[in-house]
Amino acid sequence: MSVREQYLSRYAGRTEFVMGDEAAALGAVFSGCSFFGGYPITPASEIAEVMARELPKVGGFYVQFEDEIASISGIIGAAWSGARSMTATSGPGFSLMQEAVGYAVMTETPCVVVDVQRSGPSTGQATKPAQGDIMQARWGTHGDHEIIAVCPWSVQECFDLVRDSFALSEKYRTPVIVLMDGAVGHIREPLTFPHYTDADIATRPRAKEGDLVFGGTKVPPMAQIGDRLNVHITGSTHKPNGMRDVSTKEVHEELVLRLNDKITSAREELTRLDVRQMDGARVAVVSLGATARPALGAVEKARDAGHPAGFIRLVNIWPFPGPAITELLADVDLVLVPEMNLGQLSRELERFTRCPVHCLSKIGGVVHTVEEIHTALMEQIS
Amino acid sequence: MSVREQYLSRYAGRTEFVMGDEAAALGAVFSGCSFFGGYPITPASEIAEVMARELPKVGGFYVQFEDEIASISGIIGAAWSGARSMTATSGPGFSLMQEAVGYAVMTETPCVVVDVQRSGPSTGQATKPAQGDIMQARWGTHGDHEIIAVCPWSVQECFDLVRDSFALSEKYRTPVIVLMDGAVGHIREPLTFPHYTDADIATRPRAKEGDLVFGGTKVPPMAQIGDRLNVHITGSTHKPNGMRDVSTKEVHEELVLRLNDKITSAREELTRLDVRQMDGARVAVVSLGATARPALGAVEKARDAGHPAGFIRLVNIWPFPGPAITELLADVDLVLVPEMNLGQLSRELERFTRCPVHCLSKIGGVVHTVEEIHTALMEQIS
Amino acid sequence: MRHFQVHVDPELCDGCAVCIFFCKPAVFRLSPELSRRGVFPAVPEEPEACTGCTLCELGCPQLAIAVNEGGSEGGAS
Amino acid sequence: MRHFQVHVDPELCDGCAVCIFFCKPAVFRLSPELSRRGVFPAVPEEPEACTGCTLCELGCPQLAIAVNEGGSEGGAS
Amino acid sequence: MRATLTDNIPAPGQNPLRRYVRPGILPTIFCTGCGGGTVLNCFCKAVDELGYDPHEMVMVTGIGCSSWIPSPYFLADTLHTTHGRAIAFATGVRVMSPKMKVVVIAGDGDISGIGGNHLIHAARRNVDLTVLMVNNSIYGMTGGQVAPTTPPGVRTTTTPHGNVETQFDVASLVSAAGASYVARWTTWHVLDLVRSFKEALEHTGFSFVEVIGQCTTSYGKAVGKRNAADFLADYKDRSVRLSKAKKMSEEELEDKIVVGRLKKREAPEFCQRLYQQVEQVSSAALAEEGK
Amino acid sequence: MRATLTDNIPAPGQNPLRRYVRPGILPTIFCTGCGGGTVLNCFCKAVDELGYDPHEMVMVTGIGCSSWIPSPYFLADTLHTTHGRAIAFATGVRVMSPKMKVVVIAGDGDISGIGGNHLIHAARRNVDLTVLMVNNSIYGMTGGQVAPTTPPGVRTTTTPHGNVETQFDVASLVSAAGASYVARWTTWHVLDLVRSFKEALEHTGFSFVEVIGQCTTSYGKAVGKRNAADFLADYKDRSVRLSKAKKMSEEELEDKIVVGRLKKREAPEFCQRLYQQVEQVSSAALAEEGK
Amino acid sequence: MMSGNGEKTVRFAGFGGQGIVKSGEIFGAAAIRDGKRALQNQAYGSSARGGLCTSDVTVSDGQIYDIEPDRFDILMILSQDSCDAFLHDVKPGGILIVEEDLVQLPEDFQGTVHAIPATRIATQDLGRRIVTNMVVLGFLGAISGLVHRKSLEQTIVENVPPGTDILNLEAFAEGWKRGAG
Amino acid sequence: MMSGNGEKTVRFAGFGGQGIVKSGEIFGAAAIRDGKRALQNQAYGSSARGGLCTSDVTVSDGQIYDIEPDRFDILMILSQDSCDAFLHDVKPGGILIVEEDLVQLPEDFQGTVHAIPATRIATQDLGRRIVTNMVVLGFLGAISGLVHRKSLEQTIVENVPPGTDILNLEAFAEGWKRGAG
Ligand SMILES: Cc1ncc(C[n+]2csc(CCOP(=O)(O)OP(=O)(O)O)c2C)c(N)n1
Ligand SMILES: Cc1ncc(C[n+]2csc(CCOP(=O)(O)OP(=O)(O)O)c2C)c(N)n1
Ligand code: SF4
Ligand code: SF4
Ligand code: SF4
Ligand code: SF4
Ligand code: SF4
Ligand code: SF4
Ligand SMILES: [Mg+2]
Ligand SMILES: [Mg+2]
Repeated sequence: MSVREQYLSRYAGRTEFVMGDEAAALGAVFSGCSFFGGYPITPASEIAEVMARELPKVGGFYVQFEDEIASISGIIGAAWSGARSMTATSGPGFSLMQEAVGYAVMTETPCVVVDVQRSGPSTGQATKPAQGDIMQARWGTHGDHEIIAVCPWSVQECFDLVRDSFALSEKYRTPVIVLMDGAVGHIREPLTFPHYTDADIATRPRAKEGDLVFGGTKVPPMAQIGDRLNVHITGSTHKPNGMRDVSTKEVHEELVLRLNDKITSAREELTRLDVRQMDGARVAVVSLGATARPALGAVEKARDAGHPAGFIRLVNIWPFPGPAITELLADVDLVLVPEMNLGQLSRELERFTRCPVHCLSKIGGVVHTVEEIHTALMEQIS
Repeated sequence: MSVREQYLSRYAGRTEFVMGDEAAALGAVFSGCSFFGGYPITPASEIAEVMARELPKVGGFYVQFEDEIASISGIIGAAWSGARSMTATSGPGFSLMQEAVGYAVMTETPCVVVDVQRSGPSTGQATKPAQGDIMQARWGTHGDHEIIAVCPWSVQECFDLVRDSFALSEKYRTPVIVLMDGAVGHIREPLTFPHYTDADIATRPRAKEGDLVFGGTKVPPMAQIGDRLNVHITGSTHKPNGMRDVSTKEVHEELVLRLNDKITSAREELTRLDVRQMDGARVAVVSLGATARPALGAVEKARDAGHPAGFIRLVNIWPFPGPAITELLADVDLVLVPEMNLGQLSRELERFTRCPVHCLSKIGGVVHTVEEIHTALMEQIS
Repeated sequence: MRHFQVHVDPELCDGCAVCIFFCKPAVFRLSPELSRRGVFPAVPEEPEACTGCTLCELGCPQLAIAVNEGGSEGGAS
Repeated sequence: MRHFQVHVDPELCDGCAVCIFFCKPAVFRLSPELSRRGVFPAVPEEPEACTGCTLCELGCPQLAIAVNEGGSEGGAS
Repeated sequence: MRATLTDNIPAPGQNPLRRYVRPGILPTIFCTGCGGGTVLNCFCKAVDELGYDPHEMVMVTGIGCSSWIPSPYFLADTLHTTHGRAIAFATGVRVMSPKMKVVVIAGDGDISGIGGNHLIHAARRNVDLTVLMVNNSIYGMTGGQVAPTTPPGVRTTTTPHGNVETQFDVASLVSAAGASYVARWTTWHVLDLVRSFKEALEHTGFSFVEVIGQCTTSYGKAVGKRNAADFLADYKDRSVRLSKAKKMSEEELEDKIVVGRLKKREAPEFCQRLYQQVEQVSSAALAEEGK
Repeated sequence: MRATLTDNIPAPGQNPLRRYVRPGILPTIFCTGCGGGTVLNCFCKAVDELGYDPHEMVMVTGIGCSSWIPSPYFLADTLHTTHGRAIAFATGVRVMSPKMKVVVIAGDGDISGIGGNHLIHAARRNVDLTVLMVNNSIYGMTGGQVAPTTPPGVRTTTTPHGNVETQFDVASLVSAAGASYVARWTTWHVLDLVRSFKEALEHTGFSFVEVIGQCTTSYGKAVGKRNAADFLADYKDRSVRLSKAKKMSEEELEDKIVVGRLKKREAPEFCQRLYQQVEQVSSAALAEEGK
Repeated sequence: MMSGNGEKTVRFAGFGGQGIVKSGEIFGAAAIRDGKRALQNQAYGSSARGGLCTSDVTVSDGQIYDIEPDRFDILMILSQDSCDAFLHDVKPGGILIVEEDLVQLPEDFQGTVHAIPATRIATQDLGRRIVTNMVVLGFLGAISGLVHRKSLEQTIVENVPPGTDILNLEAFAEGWKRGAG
Repeated sequence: MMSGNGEKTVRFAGFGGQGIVKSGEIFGAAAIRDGKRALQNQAYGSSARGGLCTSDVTVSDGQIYDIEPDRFDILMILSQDSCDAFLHDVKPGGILIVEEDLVQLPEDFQGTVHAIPATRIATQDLGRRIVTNMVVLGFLGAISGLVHRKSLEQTIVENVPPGTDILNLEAFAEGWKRGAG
């Protein structure tokens, strides 16, 4: 048994009362993360702190960089040296990381970026939660690109989705954003540790001599530094063999279309919805992250009273699970979208349903209560 | 006559054969820009170069900073010292500037940020034009915010829209993005200089003793450094008097809603569409920037042959002139959107029309030809 | 010998004891009474020992101290 | 005295004249003939003067030069 | 928010320097015994002794506890910026506000961590800024993570097994980058701080004062110091004045804090040169028009 | 893209160092006489003399002409990153690739301009990287804008009226930041370059070589130099070896280029300490489990 | 609402440095140990400094939907500021606990109040101000009966720095005694 | 297309350093001086370095819609690479001009070609390689008749560094002579 496995076996099956941030970090340790690039920021600092404490125990490396740009740069470098690597930040840091996120997309570097969203814009309410970076996660870097992003709603899911994010990032060779919100990141709940072994560590398709590392197939196999393949990695437009060609329209087209296509064509596979009470529902409450907790409470309460309310939670936000949602909402009269921003989820949702989308926006750093959502729901139902 | 006016009078009425970048820079000089923070990047470097050459002639200051983050930080500082200030960059630099763009929004700092879009993502095709940062301009920074952005289509308009951007930034106390594309930035065309005097310089509402500088009215008057008003400027959530309050939901709500509202409520006023041949049009070609040039050629050609084609060009892209476009498209059967990206304009457009939106996407750094758009147009018409 | 008044503003003092560290002649001590702010504030117990060096005044993180020359001897605020 | 062969690869040379600057015994000159690449390439006109210092070989920005000891004297490539 | 100095007169028995503090805002929200308050105090004193009008000063800060020293406390125009960028903002302010004293106060993490690039470039340009870096050896505000100034071995929240990095000597770095005034003191050296702040404010060019100060909460936890006195005693103990330090060996200086004015020289200042050039170019342009 | 050294043998009459160059890729696209090619050449020579296997090397670069020196030319794993961030990427690579030589080659603007913060922090940590900064005093690739390394007075495209800034002495800065090997040479000093590259590669810790090299196009235009020879003559003229420079006054050194090995000392290296700590912590954890 | 699950909401409110967050964490973990569900949440202004600080715990037998409850079954008020801010957030019939030296209730306040000089006990009786929160926890435990004493004690031992468990348990016991007494 | 406006497209193609962009710029500005409309555009790989480089000018009496024309009425080919890339982009009946020392046309190439050893003329006859593009401009001016000689000459004077106008005009004249001859 490796050091890692011995460490894991100690936790397996145990339940602890921990923060969402902590769970995200432990999820990374369990999933074979071997390099974490950190820079402190509320409300994500605890992720770095737990990584710094736990990672060395399983032989992994925590490096605190001089700023967020360096952190994400460092994890991309580490990924090319074979690491499953991660960084975690919040809005201001996530803004700074945008150039490098684009670089990771363009170079097809698997890595996980956690954004524990706080109330913005700018420094805003640094210690208060929000869900205001949904669109930024999709569009924050320049140029056309697609991204994978997931949104946990509980401490347990912080753990689980970080694991899944590593798997997705390796499978699709792309950065994956874990869009937590400050609320989920900072609550404590019971976390039950799974039974993992080294075999559960996500592995990447690996290039052999003669393989194309940047084209040829939808997700090409990855060459690592030290593989003696003279891999050439660049954020400039490049040919399937990795060599720069910044002048040929077709080369750029092929590359960028493939990068987008590998994500969008996997939309169905990437779609993860938590659907409850949708049978016969006339009003659907659609939400994600922390907000989905009181949303579910409100729906249950309405159902208990015999009202036709339904619940859809987006576990993944990008690529947007539009087609699946369209189908789910086919027979619904109205959609209620509680969210901790000015309508980012509902805006995207509107593109995929014909029925009216009512956004129950709440900003200022406070999570909706069951009561609030229930009241809005009952208003809509009646 | 001031140094500036004497300088201006020399050019007034003259026509010169210059680049779009150069025109944007001269537009700034003419509009009273007094501080430019630069950092070189293709295809925006020429803006910095012309500013460095011309600004001192009218008593203004060019400072080349150590990076783009410093450039935009510097111009925000300069703005609070009374400058009309500007910076110019392209995708990678624009990504780096996102944190500070949010700061400018939150602190209601008038300033102009030019993004001469090149082919991304990442370093991409550094010398090739694109229109891939449209959504980034809207969503690039974290947290809920609104932005003003304009898109010139000719050398002359590079000049004119920079002037307008200064006026808008002062009027609404907000950063304004000039979303050029590398094509418009790097073509040379005749530019005719207007007759300006110092009276044409946009001025900002100025706070007097006792005025609230960060609230009270939709666009509060601005206090400047040195005004003896102890102005307190912060990107944290603040009260109308500028003092930080990061815990009170209502303070955040009031601030952020006002910041958004001051832009969205001016949507109509900010709407600038270039509408041609729309009478009786069945197919509308909607476009912006360089692409609108061949688009107009294609529409004219179709009209010459008697086909019911129409032309709409978005001079401003954000806040999106949705309602006006909805109206214009009311009787149209189909919309054709040529754009140099994977469908960013068409995506937004879909939200405002019921008729099918057909995106004629072109990436790889090459501008559409009249022929291409005409062919697509004729396919749709028949 | 010069005389000094030593004032501590109890609204500001948070009992950090920096003044005690700075004061050679040991003018201050912390009050054993918890203030409403939840601290044990400094009190200038032996103001007459004060040499007027102003170190406490400058060092106090809350600008809670004022040392003035002359005036009445019982300088406690 | 040692002999050296001096080769210039005309496919690579872009006539920058760095080799000329480095070469004390003035082995090189630029050809008066425009090459297809549009340059006037260096030619080792007096290879027999070469001392084998290798400065040209190391300094050439195009790695166009090879200096080898021995062999035939007419070292032009 | 206007409060002039004339209507902000402290009551009798209150510290007279409170006239430099925004009214009604004390006590500060710093933790008990935090060195930040001492820096505020000494800074007010320096301004007072220089007789400056705070309305001709502008305070530029970053993000962190130390950035709160001037903002909201010091009663002047205040630009509270983003994390690490204060010096870049301040450069724009300085160029466009030739009559204002531009002062940057922020923490070690802010200025020498994320903001290191702006620091060295402003120093290189010798921009006329007064930069006070409060070095508490830690990221204080975020709860005690390792900073570039944390000594090796220290167990912070992100170096729970001990810091493997070497700490910066920021003053030397800034000096090598081109700053023309550089000093280092601790919060134990209150009189020296006042003098040094005055020198820095009066100096034309990039002046940098590193103030080693206690973070009683976050750094205290990391190094087992329980209150301000623990820190002050340590500073007192370990400080060596420059003149004396010069005579000591590297080993003797190990773990010592060398305090004093480390550098002061006249050097061409950025804004002056810029103003001069603009003046020349614009008059030349004017003359050109005249032809 | 695989090409092993064994199947990349230059033809007779070709420079034997071409085995270190990606096949079929020469001539470089550098402008005629650009110093970048000379750096490539000397670097290949150093690798050759050390007998390194390039497959155990990884080249990390930024954005700029000088970043093209290894990428695409040098035949090894190559990570061509974003502008200014090469050293940060390289740190991640270095930690996770303990058996590889990690080499960063990039320009002055990239490394000391936008990338300055990563430079000083990697130097502080003494990360085992070999950083070759090609200093051509200009932003070359973008067409000749002023760089932090451009001397005062020079008229670049963004200082058409003359540069009002002071240039960096990057080698001194990096030294103050904590680098353990620092050298400076010019493209005129080809033999010294080879030796210095070898020393830097062999040194454990942060090693930094500043190579002053000609940008014939952009910087040539700025300073009126028309070709490589103009630059080389100037370098030859102005260079002073460290040993000699030590005996010269500040005035005498004005405008001189001090070349030589400026610093070399043994100092704890970051990765070694990190590996050691992780080793200790993980064995302790293992022992803990055993209980 | 949801009271069918026996759901109880508890708020600890005071200023930074009083160990507010830790109290909630221990209380929640102890509830888990009792086999209940629990969710803990906190709020503070700036990360490290003084100022208003709250730590809320919801304990329930069923699923917990509210992440940020706004009414409380049990409210512990440990500073004047938090008294001013939250006094009225206690549910009718709920339990109100105050730190008697630091909190002055409004004159017109109606309702039962449990008061304890926790800081004084910690500082003077036990000699370490830092254990104030343990005194509070003991007091709360005894009064509320929500969580077993054993569970609280075990959780405390797991959550305090090694070597300080005895002191902390002493403080807890003292608080419990006052609450039970 | 749009030929009703007498629209003509011209491409200068070669490598960086041949003054390609400047040629287009001068040609366009001269057309403006003639009272026409003009648009100039360029393309290159990396900003400062060698490699393929083009500069296109569209001259018209009406509005110009195409920013990046892809077929040319006049094509100037100044390097082998650009010959390989663009040779077939000349319109039927268009004018093809090549730098005869640097360009080897394919054996099977059909069509009229105007050849000039511009680099050689500049280097050997005029002693300054840098004026190669002026030789080309003169040659083009004479052959195409698109823009008045006077306009070109005036524009050249305005666009070259002070003190170099005579040399540049000489080069231009030499090119014109060869084109007219
Ligand atoms: C871009 C960005 N990254 C991170 C943060 C989080 N943050 C706030 S304060 C701070 C550090 C403060 O440390 P320092 O500058 O040393 O000041 P101190 O609190 O110690 O006085 C950090 C990392 C932020 N606000 N913005
Ligand atoms: C974030 C970002 N900003 C700006 C640029 C544009 N850019 C490309 S290369 C370069 C400068 C290169 O200068 P230097 O590093 O000195 O290298 P050189 O070309 O002189 O060798 C710049 C500013 C970029 N690619 N990315
Ligand atoms: S230094 Fe000031 S705040 Fe601290 S105990 Fe003394 S008077 Fe109180
Ligand atoms: S002025 Fe000096 S002597 Fe007097 S109380 Fe203060 S520290 Fe003590
Ligand atoms: S140095 Fe090399 S490229 Fe330059 S002229 Fe000599 S052989 Fe040719
Ligand atoms: S090796 Fe030396 S002597 Fe021989 S050709 Fe080269 S530079 Fe000249
Ligand atoms: S956390 Fe540290 S630096 Fe911040 S206020 Fe508290 S003691 Fe001061
Ligand atoms: S622009 Fe300068 S640095 Fe770049 S390749 Fe040309 S000569 Fe070299
Ligand atoms: Mg600090
Ligand atoms: Mg350079």
